[in-house]
Amino acid sequence: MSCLHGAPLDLEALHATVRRSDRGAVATFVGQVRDHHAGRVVTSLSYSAYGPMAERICQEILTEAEGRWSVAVALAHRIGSLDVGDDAVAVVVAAAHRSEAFEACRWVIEEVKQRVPIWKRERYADGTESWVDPTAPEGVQPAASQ
Amino acid sequence: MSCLHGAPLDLEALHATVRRSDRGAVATFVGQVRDHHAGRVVTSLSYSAYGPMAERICQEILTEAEGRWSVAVALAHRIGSLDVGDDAVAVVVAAAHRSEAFEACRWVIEEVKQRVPIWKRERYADGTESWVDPTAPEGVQPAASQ
Amino acid sequence: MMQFRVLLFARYAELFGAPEVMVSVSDHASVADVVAALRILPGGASLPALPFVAVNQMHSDSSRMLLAADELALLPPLAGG
Amino acid sequence: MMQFRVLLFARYAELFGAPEVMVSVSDHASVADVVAALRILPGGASLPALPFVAVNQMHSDSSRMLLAADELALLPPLAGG
Repeated sequence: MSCLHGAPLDLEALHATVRRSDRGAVATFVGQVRDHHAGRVVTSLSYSAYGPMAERICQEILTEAEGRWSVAVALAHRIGSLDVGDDAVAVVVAAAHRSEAFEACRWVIEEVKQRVPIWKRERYADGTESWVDPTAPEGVQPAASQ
Repeated sequence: MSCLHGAPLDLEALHATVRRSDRGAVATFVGQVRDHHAGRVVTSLSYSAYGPMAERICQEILTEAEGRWSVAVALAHRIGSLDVGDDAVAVVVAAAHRSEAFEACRWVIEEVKQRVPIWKRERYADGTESWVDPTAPEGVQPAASQ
Repeated sequence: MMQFRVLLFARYAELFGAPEVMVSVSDHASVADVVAALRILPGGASLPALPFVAVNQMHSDSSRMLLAADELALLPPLAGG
Repeated sequence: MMQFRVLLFARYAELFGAPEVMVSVSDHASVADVVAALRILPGGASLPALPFVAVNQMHSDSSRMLLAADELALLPPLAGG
């Protein structure tokens, strides 16, 4: 299953890929578009990706997680235009034991943020736009074209 | 909202009680009925509770979690008869930051297990039944009436 | 002496065959006194000497002194979640 | 010399006004050599001296030597999740 989705994320479908009757613990993380960032009012945003590499790294992260813990993991990341409140990323981890489910879920979302080539362009209430840059002091870099 | 539910848990409704546009991180834990326990094949189970106290303690846990972290928490626990695969308990935590969402979610499910007066009677494939007892060496105590 | 009502749940209710039982204890009884009175009733032998208890729906310990109006419940090992 | 294609994304694509650019580098060029060639192109001045890069869709470092068939991509700071 591909990890990048141009349409709204289907959490039920994600759950269905990992649920099994011997896995009683399901930990989920969903990241949603917030209405503010770096002190500015966000009205919408768009995600872009280096598609083939992003898919490959997502699969790599899932394989690593399923090797480190006794878990089944599903991962989906939205690309394209999103509104405030939309689900941007979802990680679902099913395991026999809840500690493994929690640890793997936390690990996967951190790895996604560190490794998957995806970029976020925010639009603000004042009409300006920026590229989100977690490494910049302000957390953003102005976009060239408004 | 009450925490004990005689009918299947409605995860969407739980999410709706905590989601807000300034809370971009949602961590969820769902415990489902497993098909085995303590080496035996589980076919179904039933949860009973000391209802008023269970409701009070659940609310206490939510209030404590919302005091310790900057989060909104929803909690639901099923009572009555459940089949393998059914959702038994759900914790949904929404926060501005994912670390708080994860920590609070983990804490709440541990507190629920430690403090809320709920009991579980398992039915096995061989026709026997037991009360689950996490403090017993075998994890269960035989039920008196089969 | 007072007649004291005790709420029972799960396996403990099974031991006594009822969701509540009445015991006769002194007017200045502690939780432990009530538990001791329960353990000599039919079915009570399997009750632990120090079961978890709740008084007025709050976790409590066995040294707590009881008032006639208190709601005492014996809680088998919890297994929620 | 070889003509080398570089994939650009997000803010870097904006700097150059295109999702990919061609640069001329020696047959034994490293990632750093390609980046240096990009930085003197129009729009290239804002490019960091050591941007994150991927070679054949794997995170790589700037000392890596390139083959003509390699797929090189310049990655602005990641912001997924």
